[in-house]
Amino acid sequence: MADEGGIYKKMATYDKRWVYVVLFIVVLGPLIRPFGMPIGISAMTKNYYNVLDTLEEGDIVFDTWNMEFSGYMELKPGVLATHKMFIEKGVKLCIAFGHYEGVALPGEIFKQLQTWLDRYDYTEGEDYIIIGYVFPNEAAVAALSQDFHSNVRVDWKGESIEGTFLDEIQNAGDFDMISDYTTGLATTHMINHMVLQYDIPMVENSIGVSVPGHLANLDAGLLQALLASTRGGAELEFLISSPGPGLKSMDAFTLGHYSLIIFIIIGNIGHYGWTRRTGARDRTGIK
Amino acid sequence: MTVLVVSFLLVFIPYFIPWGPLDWLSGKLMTIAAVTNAFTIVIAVYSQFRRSGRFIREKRKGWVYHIYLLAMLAIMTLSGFLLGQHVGAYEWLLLAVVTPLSSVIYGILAFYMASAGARAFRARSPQAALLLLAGFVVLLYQAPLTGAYFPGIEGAAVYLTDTFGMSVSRMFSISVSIGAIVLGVRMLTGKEVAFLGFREGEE
Amino acid sequence: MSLVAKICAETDTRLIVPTGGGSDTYITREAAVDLVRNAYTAAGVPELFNEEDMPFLSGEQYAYTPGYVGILVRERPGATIMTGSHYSEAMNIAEMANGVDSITITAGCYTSNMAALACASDYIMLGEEQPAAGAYLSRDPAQMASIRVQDIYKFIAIGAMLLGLIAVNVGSDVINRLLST
Amino acid sequence: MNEFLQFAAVVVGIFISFAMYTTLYGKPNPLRSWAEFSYLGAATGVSIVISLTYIYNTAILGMQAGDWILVFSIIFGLMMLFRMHPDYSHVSRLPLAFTVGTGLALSLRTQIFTSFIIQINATIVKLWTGVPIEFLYRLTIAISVITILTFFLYTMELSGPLLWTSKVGEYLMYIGFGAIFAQTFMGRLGLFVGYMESITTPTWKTPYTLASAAICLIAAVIFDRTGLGEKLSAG
Repeated sequence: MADEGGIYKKMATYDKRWVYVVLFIVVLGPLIRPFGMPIGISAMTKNYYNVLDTLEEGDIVFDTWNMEFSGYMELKPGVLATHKMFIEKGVKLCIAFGHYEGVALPGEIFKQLQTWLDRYDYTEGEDYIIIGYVFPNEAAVAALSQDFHSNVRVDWKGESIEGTFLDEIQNAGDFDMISDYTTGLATTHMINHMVLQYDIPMVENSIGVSVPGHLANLDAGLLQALLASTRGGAELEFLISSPGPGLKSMDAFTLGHYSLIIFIIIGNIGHYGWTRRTGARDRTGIK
Repeated sequence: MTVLVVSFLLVFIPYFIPWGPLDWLSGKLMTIAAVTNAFTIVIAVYSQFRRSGRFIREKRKGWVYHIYLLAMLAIMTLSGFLLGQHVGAYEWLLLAVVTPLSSVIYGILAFYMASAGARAFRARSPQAALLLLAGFVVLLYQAPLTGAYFPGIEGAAVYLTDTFGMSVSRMFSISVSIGAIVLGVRMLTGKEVAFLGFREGEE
Repeated sequence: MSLVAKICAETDTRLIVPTGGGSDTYITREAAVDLVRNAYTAAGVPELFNEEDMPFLSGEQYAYTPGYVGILVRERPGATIMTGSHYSEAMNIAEMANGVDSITITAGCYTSNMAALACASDYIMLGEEQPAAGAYLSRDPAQMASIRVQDIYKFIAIGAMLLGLIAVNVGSDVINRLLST
Repeated sequence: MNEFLQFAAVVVGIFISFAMYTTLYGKPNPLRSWAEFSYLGAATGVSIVISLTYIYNTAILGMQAGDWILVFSIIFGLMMLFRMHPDYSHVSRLPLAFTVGTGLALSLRTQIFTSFIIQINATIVKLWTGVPIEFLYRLTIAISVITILTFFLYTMELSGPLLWTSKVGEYLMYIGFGAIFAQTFMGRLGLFVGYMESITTPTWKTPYTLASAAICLIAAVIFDRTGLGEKLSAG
C-alpha cells in the first residue's frame, strides 16, 4: 500500500520541471527528425483562404504586422502563406508595424519569400511599401484612419511615399482589405476606427491567445475571416500547396499537445489516488 | 479637468456630428495626442537610468549587470541614430539579442501553461470536471494527428470553442466595455483624479 | 490594495509593491505610493512605510517581469497578490510565485489570461470581480455606486438580449434595428 | 551585413536564447542575468530609436510640410517630460489631461458599439434556420452569454431564477475556460515550436542549438550546486 500510495503521490506532486524537460524533448526531437504526420483542414481556415481569394490584381491591402518578433514565430506559417497568395495575385501591400520590433520583420519575411518575389517580379515601391512603425497608440490609429497622408509622409527608410500607389489612399476606407497579423497590439483600435467607421473587410491571423476574443468579432461580423495560430498557418500552407515551416512544425505541435494530455491524465490518477484520499489541496484557482 | 473635458468633447462630438472644420480639428488633435504619448518613451529610459544608477552608486548586488545594461542601451541608441537602423551594431544586436530573446521570453509561457494545466486540470469538483472535459477535447483536436484519424472530434471541439469559449469572450467584452464607460464617466466628472497623477481633491 | 496595506501595517508584515509594466504606470505609480503611505499613516504607523519596498521596475512589460520574478526568487514572499491589469507576464509571475510556494491571488484582465491564471493561481478574481471586491472591502460609496451602475447596465444588456431573442423569433427585428441605429 | 556577422548573430542568438531558458531551472544564475540584461538594454535602445523616429516622421516632417499645428505635439510632449522631476511634475498635468481626454473620447466613441451594442446584437438572432446544428450553436451562445452575464451581477440579490441562471452561467463559463485554456496553450506552444523550428532550420544550425542547450543546462546545474549562481547572478 505504501508503495502504491508512493506512486500516486509521485503522480500528484511531481516536480514540474519534468513537464519542462518532456516538452523540450517532444518539440525539439521531431523538428530535428520530422516524421510527417497527416493534418486535417478546419472550416475556419478554408473560409480564410476563400476570403483572400476574392482579392484581385491591383487591389490595395493594408497589411498590418501587429506583432512583436515573438508573435511572428507563432504566426510565421500564416504570414508567409498569406503573402504568397498576395504576391501570386498581384495585390499591392501597404505594410505597417504595430510594435518597434517590427523593424526586424521585413528582412526575415522577405528573405523567406525571395523565390516568390523573383518569380512574380514583386518589388518594393512598385508592389509593396513599408510605412514602418506607425501605431504607437490608439490616437495614432484613429488619426491615420481619418487622414492617411497627414500622418504618413515617408516609408520606413525615410523616402517619400508621394507618387506611389499610396496616392490613392486618403483615409482607411480607400483600402480594399485589411490583413492583420496580431499578438493583440493595435488590432482592437483598428477594428474600432477602421472597420466600424469605414466598413472595410478585415481578415485576422491571430496568435492562439487572442483567438477566443476574435471569435466573438468574427461572429459579430467585425472580422471576415480568422486564421488561428501556427495550426491555421500550416493548414493554409496545405491549401495553397506550398509546404513551409507550419507543416514542418506539426509533428512537434502534435506531440506537444499529447504530452500535456498525458500529464493531465497522470495528474488525475495522482489526484484520485493521493490528493483526494489525503485531503490535500491542489494549488489552483479552479474551484 | 477643463482641458480633459474640452479635448474629450472636441474628439468625441465630430464622430457623431460630422462637420468639416471640426473633423479637421479632431484629426489634428488625434495626431498631437499620438505624438505626445510617444514622448513617454523618454520617461521610460530615464526611469531605467535612475534605477540602474542607484544600483551602481550603492554597489548593490548585480550592479555590474546594470553597467552592462546602460552600455548596451547606449550602443543601440547611438548606432541607431548615427549609423542608421539598417546597418551596424544596431542591426546586429537586433538580430542577435532582441529578436531571439523576445521569442524566448514569450515562448517560456508555453512551459508555464503546461505546468499550470497539468496541475489544474483535475476533476475535483463539477466546475473543474467541466474545465477538464472541454480542455481535453479541444487539446486533442488541436493536435493535427487526432483530426486526421478521428475527423469527428472537429465537430465537438469547434462546438466548444465557437459557442462556450466565444460566449465567455463576448460576455467579458460586454462587461469590460461597461466598466470602461463607467470609468470614463468617473474621469470626466473628476471622480478618478488619482489616475491622472492628481491628488484627491485637486483640480 | 489599500486594504492589504492596512492589514500589513497593523500586523507589521513586510509589504513589497513592485510597480510598472506599462506606459500608464509612470502616472499610476504616484497614486500607488500615496495609497500605501496613507494606509500606514491611517494605521498609526507611518514610520513603518518604506518606499524602497515599492520599486518601480520598468514601464516596459518584459523589463518589469524579470524584475518582479527576481524579487519572488530572492524574497520568497508568503503571499503574492496581483492587482491591476496584468497581461501575458501574469503567467510568468503566477507560476514563479507558485514555484517559491507563495500563496498566489491574482486578477485576470482578459479572457485568455483569466482561463490560464485561474489554473495557475491559488485564488483568482475574474473580470469585474476585482473592482467589485475593492468596492466591497473599502465600503467606498463612490466605488459601490459605480459597481451598482455597471450591474444596471448588465441587467439592461440581459433584458435587451432576452427581449430581442423573443422578438426576432416571433418575426420582429425591432430590437436589432433599434440597436443598429 | 557580411556573412560572418550574420553567422555570428545566429550563433550568439541561439546561445543567449538557451541562457534565458535556464529561467525554467528555477534558480538564479549569471547566464540568465546576462541574457536578461542584454535584452533590457538592447530592447529599450530599439524602442527609443523607433519612437523618436516616429515623432520625427509624424511631427517634424509634418511641420516642414506646413502642418504647423503639430508644434503643439512637441510642446505637449516636452511638457510631459517634466513628470520626471518631482518638483515640476505638475507641468505634465496639462498634456496628460489632454491625452487622457482624447484617449477617452477615442475609446468611448467606438467601444460602446464594437464591444457592447454589436456584441449584443450578434447574440439576438433567429434560432431556428432549418439547420439543426446552427440551431444548437445559436441556442448555446444565447444561453451562455445571458447566464454567464448574470453570474457577474454583484449588487443584486441572486435569488429565484437569477440564482439558477447564475449557477448555470458559472458551469458554462468553466466549459468555456477549458476551451479557451486549450487555445491559449496552442498559441504559446506554437510560439515555442516556431522558434525551435527557426533555430533548427536550415540544418546547419542544429548542432549549435543542441550544444547551446547542453552547455546552458549543465552550467545552470553547476551554478546551483556550487552556490555560485546566487553569488554571481543579478538576483
